[in-house]
Amino acid sequence: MAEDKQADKVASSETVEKAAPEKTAKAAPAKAAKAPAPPDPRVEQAKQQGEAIKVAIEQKLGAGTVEEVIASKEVPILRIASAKWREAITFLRDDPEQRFDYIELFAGTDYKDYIEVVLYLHAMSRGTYISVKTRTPREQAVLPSLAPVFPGVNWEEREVFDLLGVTFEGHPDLRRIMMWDGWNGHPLRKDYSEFENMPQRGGEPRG
Amino acid sequence: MSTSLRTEEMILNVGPQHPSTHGVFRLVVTLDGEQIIDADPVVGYLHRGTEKLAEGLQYTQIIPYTDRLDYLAAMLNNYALVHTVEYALDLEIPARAEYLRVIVMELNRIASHLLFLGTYLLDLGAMSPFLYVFQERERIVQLFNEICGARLTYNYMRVGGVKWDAPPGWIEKVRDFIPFMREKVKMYDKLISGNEIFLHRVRGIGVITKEDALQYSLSGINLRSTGIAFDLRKNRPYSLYNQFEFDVVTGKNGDCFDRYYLHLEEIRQSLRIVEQAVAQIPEGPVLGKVPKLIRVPAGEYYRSIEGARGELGVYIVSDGKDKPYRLKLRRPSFVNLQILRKLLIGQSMANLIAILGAVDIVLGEVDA
Amino acid sequence: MFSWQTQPLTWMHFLGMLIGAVIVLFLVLFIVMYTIYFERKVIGWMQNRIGPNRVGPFGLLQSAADVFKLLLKEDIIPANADRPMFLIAPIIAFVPSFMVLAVIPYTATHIFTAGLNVGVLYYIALSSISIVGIVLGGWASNNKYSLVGGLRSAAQMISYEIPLGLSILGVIMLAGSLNLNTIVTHQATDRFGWYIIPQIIGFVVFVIAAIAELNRTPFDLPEAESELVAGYFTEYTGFRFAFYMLAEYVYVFAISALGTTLFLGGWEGPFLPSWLWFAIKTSAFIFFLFWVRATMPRIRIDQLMGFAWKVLIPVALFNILLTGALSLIL
Amino acid sequence: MFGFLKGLSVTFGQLTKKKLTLQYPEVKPEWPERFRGIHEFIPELCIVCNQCARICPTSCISLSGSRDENKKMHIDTYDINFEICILCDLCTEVCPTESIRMTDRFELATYSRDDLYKDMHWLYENHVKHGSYQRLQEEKAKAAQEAQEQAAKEAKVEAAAKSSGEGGDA
Repeated sequence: MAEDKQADKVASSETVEKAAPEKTAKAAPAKAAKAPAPPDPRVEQAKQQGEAIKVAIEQKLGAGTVEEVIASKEVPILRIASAKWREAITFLRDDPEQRFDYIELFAGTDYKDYIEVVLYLHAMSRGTYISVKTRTPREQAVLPSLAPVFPGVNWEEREVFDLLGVTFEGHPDLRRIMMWDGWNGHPLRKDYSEFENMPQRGGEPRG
Repeated sequence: MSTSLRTEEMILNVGPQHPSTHGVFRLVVTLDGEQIIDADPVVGYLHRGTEKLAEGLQYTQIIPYTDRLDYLAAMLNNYALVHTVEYALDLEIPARAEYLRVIVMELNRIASHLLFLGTYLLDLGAMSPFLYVFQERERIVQLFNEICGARLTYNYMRVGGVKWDAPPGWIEKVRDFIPFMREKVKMYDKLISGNEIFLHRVRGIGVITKEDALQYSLSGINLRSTGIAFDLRKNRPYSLYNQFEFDVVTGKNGDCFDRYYLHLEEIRQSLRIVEQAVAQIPEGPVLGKVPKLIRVPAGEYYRSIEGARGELGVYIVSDGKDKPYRLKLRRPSFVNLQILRKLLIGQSMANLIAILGAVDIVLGEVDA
Repeated sequence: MFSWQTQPLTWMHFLGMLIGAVIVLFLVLFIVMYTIYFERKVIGWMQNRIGPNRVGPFGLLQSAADVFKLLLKEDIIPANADRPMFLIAPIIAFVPSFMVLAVIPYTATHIFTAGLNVGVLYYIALSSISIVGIVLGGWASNNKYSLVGGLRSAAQMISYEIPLGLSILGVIMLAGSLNLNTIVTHQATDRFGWYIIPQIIGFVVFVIAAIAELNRTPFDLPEAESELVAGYFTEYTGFRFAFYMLAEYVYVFAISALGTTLFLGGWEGPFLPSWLWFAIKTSAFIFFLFWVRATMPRIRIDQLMGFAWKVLIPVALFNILLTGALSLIL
Repeated sequence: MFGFLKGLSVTFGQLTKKKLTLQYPEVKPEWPERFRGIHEFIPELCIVCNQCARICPTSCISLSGSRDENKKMHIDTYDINFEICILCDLCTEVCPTESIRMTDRFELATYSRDDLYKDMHWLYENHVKHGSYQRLQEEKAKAAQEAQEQAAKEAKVEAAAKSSGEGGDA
């Protein structure tokens, strides 16, 4: 029975893998189109807010910096080109209009086609918060590090590096943080299999 | 012949098995005499891959796993998860359930802060407070045991409400607990806050500036000790917190003493909230109308609550299935611990434990 | 008053002395056993626990069981330790703790007491030898925590010897003698009563310095378990560990006995037999040590050193001046 | 200046307070009704719906059942692996017939890991020694009912005997 369940689980996770890319890939842009159908005032308002920030960013950093503006409930979500990632975050922190000076969340997600890094920024003085994200291809996942701007993302970036395999350029100390150095693969990637990536036993070599 | 004395840096491994690291935490300290010139925190010894596990579990099944993150404040973890799911589903929660949630969450916050007091004083060498705090904590834990059948891993909240209604007489017991706890807080003030040795060890030690606190994304007491009044219960009210009267207490100097004292103060504030909640709690159902299989609509959701150690957030990416596509936990201990290196460098070895203890980490949460 | 010193040394007398020494040894072991029991009970009660109660009635045999356990345990010597030093260090720490007991006047009849004319000096001189044992143990263990603990204890104990000695000077000035027996008899006839009254400053300094000498909370830095795991005896096991423990508790008794003798009138007191008075006063002193331990957090090493040199020594010196001035005037 | 004296007074005040130690192995703690201890399993009630095994977050329950001649499902094996069970209570929550319940037994220490693999019989016996609240309640009610029936039966027999005696007389 236990084996059945195990098999069941593996199967279901495979279906997730198969189903997810189309769905999520669709979901993200589709949401913008879908949302107005029952016009959710929160989403609309958030999007307006997001557009305003987009204008501000692009004024400073040039058109194309913000690739997409969507919203989840009342939170505006801005997708920023990975090349301008650090500049955009620095701008959002330092601009007197924005002053998003506090990082609430730093998360990475593997979407099969690309890896997305999400930030929730909070403006202490105003009490508003937005979400910014950026994408990087799965093979050769590289992003500019935010650690020089926000030292507090140091470990978060290490965690994303460890579990999702995104290399952060300019990070002062990019090492695995949860897994030990001899670990193979990146466990939070959707195609990670604990059977193929049997880890090296024992962790650090003893002196 | 050289006349200068050859000196050598000493590398000291504090942990992973050390009495004061509160679990399996390792700190590689490089010492020049008594001075710390580098400190490298090594975490991950308790990593259980909760986020990975959650991708294969239904939302209800994840709740017991959240119990095991910050095991001193499991009610708050429970709530963080179910709150995010409820937020994603736009669920209405029955009033009684919300009140029960607030009561257990604040009680849990008190229990967690009490344990901080005890362990912090134990780190500093006083052992009696450690045993005293367990007496009050025991009463809270017994209350939890009566309401949900467990003392530590509660698994009490459900999407849409709570699992059990309060047993008969439980609310009265909570009411009786409040004056008892107030007396005890006074006792701690008397026992600890005035002690000269204690003051000398924590005043002006491990000072965090406002700028650092923001840059390092500190939250909870670590942030408030610097004077920034940021408490999600006030700033972004969730649950019923906008209905209760309480203060966001802040520190002045951002030192270890402020952090210690804020714990005491927050116990007082939590008691105020519990008092109001107990007085107002209505009758009614404790579980709203929830589909049998909870499917979160596709999209991404992030909600955070004021955990016992700071901003406790849950980020869910859903593809519309009954299991999260990705679940990220914003663990306050993990984020707060990063500043440790900055606080330690330049300090003397003797301050190490005082600083580490005041950051107030739980390794279950750091490593997830 | 019978005294061994006034008798010629014959074989019979030597035998008597030997038997006396063995009796004192066992007596002290007994006292130490129950000091530990007393400590665990007192601290337990202060923490709303009941303390040891499993072995024997009321747990009275708990310490005996602990000692047996330690004696039966494997004696582990770390591979990288300095073997001969590691082996000898506990003994160096332990032996002086017993030797200092020779000068303590327990009763009105000094049957077990050497009426040494430099009794106070002898006590202070011998008790500092224990430091060597502690430093050696910390060094020889080849463990960083042990080393830090051992060096801390060296710094601490040497620093606190000075205020300890200075605080006693006041008593010596009043009594006019270094002989502990004489000091006790002087207190009985002194117009101020026990020396705790005219020497209250000296007494406070003595208590603080004594706690520091004993490495007990709040001055237990050499073995600060939350920082240094166990300090200088981190690597010790079995009966070598027991030696350190024993030395520590013998010193608890010895310093309490010294404090009683110097400031609380020793065995002196009405109605009750003298040994009982001595026991009561010493127990009160010991109780105070345990009480402090149950309450205080640990002081920091640099503050500890600063406290000795910047506060205690000046205060003790001032006390000497004051004593001198007062004895001139009054 | 003398804050530590206040502290000393606090600790001294505790000396005479009531001591709180629970003499654990001799005195067992009393658990509330909802306490989540080791399960008991009542095979008669089980309908092999598999819900407990499905909801279990750690997959520690394995069970199998078969249909009898009346097409009713019967449980054949039911095992819980207490090495990985986290006593989260989700299995009892979903069980439609309450055939799996939680007792107030909490001691699980064994000398071997194999001993933590508990089968149906062990789980069924679990209540007998350690008393699941509901189970005991049921048994009590059952015993009371039986006693009542017994008494009723005896009364009947007596009455019958009486009447037969009377009949005999007549």
